[in-house]
Amino acid sequence: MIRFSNATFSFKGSAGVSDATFSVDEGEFICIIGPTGAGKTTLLRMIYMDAIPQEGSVEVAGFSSDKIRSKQIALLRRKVGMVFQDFELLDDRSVFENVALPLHVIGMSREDVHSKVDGVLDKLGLTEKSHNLPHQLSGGEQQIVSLARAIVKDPVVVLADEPTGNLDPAASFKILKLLEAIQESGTAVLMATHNYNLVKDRNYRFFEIIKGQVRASSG
Amino acid sequence: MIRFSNATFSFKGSAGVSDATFSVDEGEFICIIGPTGAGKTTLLRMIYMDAIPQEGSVEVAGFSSDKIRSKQIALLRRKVGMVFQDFELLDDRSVFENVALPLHVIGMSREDVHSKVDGVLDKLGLTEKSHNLPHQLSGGEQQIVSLARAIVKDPVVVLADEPTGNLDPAASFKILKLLEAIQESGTAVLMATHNYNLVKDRNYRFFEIIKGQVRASSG
Amino acid sequence: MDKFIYLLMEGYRSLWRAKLSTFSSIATIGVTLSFVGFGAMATSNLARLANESRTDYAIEVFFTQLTTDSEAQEIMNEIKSMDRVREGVLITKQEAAEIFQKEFGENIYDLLDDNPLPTSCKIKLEESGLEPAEIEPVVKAIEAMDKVEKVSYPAKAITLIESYFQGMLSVVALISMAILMGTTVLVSNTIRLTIFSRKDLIRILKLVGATDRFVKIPFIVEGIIVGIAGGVLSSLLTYLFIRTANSFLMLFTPYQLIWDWRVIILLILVVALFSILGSRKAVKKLLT
Amino acid sequence: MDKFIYLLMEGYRSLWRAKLSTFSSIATIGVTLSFVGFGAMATSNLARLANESRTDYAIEVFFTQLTTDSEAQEIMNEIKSMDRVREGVLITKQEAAEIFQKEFGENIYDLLDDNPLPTSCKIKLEESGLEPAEIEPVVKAIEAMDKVEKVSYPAKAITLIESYFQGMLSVVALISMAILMGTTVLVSNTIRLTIFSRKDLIRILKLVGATDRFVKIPFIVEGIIVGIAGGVLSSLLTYLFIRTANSFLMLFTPYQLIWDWRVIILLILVVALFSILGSRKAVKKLLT
Ligand SMILES: Nc1ncnc2c1ncn2[C@@H]1O[C@H](COP(=O)(O)OP(=O)(O)OP(=O)(O)O)[C@@H](O)[C@H]1O
Ligand SMILES: Nc1ncnc2c1ncn2[C@@H]1O[C@H](COP(=O)(O)OP(=O)(O)OP(=O)(O)O)[C@@H](O)[C@H]1O
Ligand SMILES: [Mg+2]
Ligand SMILES: [Mg+2]
Repeated sequence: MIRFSNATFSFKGSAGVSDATFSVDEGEFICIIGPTGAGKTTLLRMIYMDAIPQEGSVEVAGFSSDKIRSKQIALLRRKVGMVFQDFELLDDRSVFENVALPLHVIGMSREDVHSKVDGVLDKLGLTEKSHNLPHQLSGGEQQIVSLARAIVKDPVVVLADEPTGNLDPAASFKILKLLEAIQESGTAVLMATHNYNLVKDRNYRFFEIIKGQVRASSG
Repeated sequence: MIRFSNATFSFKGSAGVSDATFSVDEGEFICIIGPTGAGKTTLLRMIYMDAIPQEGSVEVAGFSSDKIRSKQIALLRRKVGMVFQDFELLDDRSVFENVALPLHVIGMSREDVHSKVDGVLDKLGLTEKSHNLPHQLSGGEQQIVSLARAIVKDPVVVLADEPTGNLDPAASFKILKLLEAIQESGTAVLMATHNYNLVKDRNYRFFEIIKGQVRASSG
Repeated sequence: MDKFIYLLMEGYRSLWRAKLSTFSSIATIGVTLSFVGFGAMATSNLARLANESRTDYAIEVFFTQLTTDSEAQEIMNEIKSMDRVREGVLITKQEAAEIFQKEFGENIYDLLDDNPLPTSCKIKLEESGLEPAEIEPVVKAIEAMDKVEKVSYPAKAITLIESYFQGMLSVVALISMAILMGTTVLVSNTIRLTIFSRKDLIRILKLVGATDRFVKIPFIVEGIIVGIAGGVLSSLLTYLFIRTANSFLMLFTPYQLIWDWRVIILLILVVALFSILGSRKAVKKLLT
Repeated sequence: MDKFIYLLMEGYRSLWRAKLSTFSSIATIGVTLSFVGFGAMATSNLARLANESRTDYAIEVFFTQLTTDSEAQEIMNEIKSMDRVREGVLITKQEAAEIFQKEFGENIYDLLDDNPLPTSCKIKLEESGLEPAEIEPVVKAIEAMDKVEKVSYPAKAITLIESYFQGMLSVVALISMAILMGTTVLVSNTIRLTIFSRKDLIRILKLVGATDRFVKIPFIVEGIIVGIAGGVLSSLLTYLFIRTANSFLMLFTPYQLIWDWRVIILLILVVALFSILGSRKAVKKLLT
């Protein structure tokens, strides 16, 4: 599903991710932990090919970073659901329209979009807010919208960057269970988090990343 | 310092904050906890007069929400340091310039701005990143920049909305100690957080807010 | 199909969302291009006018003193039947006397018993305008005729008008090009600005897996809508200009600017082209 | 003081940051206002031309047959010394014969032994232009003189030109107003667009305690810079227009458009005013 082979992506003078080698199978749940600025977000960006490695290569769902073209990056991203650390919601569109965006992109019919989006919003408890604009939501609610947009298209991989940073413990746990349910249906989940307490007792595969160095961890 | 008298701010159809009455003295450390969408951010917005209560009143540093005018809101905000949940950094300005903004607003001289900003960036370990633009920082680093901007002007009140949401436990604890040091110098600190584990053992005054209802809590 | 409708809707909605910017674009395009439109109209009219004046000079034929008006009429008819001759007007001795009166304030019969002024006629050559070299043989043929005393025609003036017209054409072309170039920069910048203000949308669309084409189409739809609206506006303004110019000209000359649909169609096509090119260029720049 | 420098710098830097938008604003203002500038120049020139043509008609004085050229000269000098008379040109019998030759293609001495054409002179009235009613007494006075046979002047034409000129003025005023109004909308929209693209900056400045004035000043500085640059650009373009128009006019008439500094200064002032007003209005709207 995902294979990093000596992949390095570094910023001028900064760490990024260096020489990462690992692979992730269908239906695995990976938890990426590490201090601030360690490279967690960069690692996830490499998976959705927003950061093409300067050395080594990354292979995701059959696409290899070595020879991927602009058009194929779009196709890859349709299979990958992403929860961004800063949400990346469109300020001038309602919750419904934000969540519907990935479905319009793949050309789904109006009625299907409606039923799909309504279903996800319902599952995440956002139905009441579906006509709100992002700035009319609390921080935590925005984060859940970002998650809704990631999972609405039934992706084969979910990348969740700090998906519980703005959530209270109960809500965080609910999200965790949701991600686990998605995983059980065969989707790989990669979650970057600082909330070590939340995940430490769970049966995940842990990666620890420190100053760009990725290594497996017992948690 | 801060006094809420039956203050209510509600959104059309949504909760917000209702009928809050409490007061905060100089040098107090208040921790506001509560689930997502409870009204924590709204409460803080009422303190910096971004949300003027529809009923009741809020008094901060001698300014009362009843009769405050546009010009005075600016003066009030110069005394209040705010860490925003979504950071509110200027995308097209470096870390240094973002942190310097409140000092330029009060008309501080160039040299003073430099020494002040350099001092704060140093204390928060951001010196190396001072020329980066916000999108060239990790999520946690952006959050620390937002904090730096809040404290650079030596405010009389610091309002910190989820200041550790993007930080790992060690960094979070460091920030907590920093806020405590600020508090000890006589500044009131109000912090909204979900990270109950981080704060539960500390000697703060706790407010719990649920569906807009604020009440004191033992923590 | 759903996708196509969605994209059309997106283009339309994004226009509506950015009302201010849209209005500004349309106004800018409309106003600047109405100048181009008016310029083009004026040029096409001017060219027509110049062409008319090129063929508007007269060849004057003076007859001998003893030629009667009816003889002169006969000779003129002969001349009129010649190749390349368009029309002829006879000026009888009596008419010449009237011209004299107008010019010198005196009745010639008050001064003299007899009218010494010769009969003459004015000849005009064919509509399309002739090169000076083509006029010579006509003049020679008339001079060779019986009872014709003298033929005068503005040989030098014709050559001058020829060269003036060439100069005029190149000046007009230069001005038009300058305005068009200025307009191009303006239009493409305006559209770039519009797109620039939505770089968030572009980034997020790409993050959720939109192809470049999907991102582009709404902007191109938008460009077309803005372009057509701008084109229509500039046509309206051009029409107003022409009407104003005409009521202005009316004060001085019977000559009126003629509305030319081809110019308007060309104008709208040019605007649409620029708008589409501007959108494409701007999107391309922001997509990488 | 530090604050003031900071605000100036801010205005300048924000211009530089938004190069595209700045360039677009300046270009828009420059281009559209250069049309206004050219229009204003043309109008001021046209007004001058119209005024000249108002006073350019000649009063023709024909002398009796027996008046010699020198006598005529004397009488003309007398006329020239009259009130309201600007200049006079004598047309001797000999010159009249040349005009005859040009008009009729015949030498009058070939036809007759003696030249029957009278001596005449052309009189022009004072520069500023006279009402038809003011001309009558002058004509009456000349007619009353010795050796003057006849005075002719285009009374009807003068009345016509008067009314034409009034009509022309109101048409020109109308066009200018229309262009200026269009420009105002355009300029203020362009600046609003620029400001609109920085609403993040405004929000954050207000959050960290900036007063309205602090937020406004950089935009106003920016408005002034854009305005002055736009004004200078439009002046340059107007200059180019005038040069082109002159080299164009040269082909047809000796008349040339004259560069008028007052128009340019007015232009720049108008642009600056609109820019500042536009900025203020836009900031006001976004500050609440
Ligand atoms: N565009 C960029 N240009 C330069 N440096 C960058 C850029 N983006 C990130 N960095 C740097 O790379 C390092 C890794 O960043 P990354 O965002 O991957 O960290 P992270 O593990 O996600 O941190 P956090 O937990 O705070 O989100 C950081 O030091 C950051 O400053
Ligand atoms: N501008 C707005 N218009 C309408 N409703 C709003 C607006 N802003 C906030 N709300 C609603 O008010 C409630 C309180 O929001 P607030 O941001 O205060 O919550 P919070 O306690 O900060 O939550 P979080 O922990 O998720 O940040 C939420 O239900 C939110 O949806
Ligand atoms: Mg990160
Ligand atoms: Mg909040």
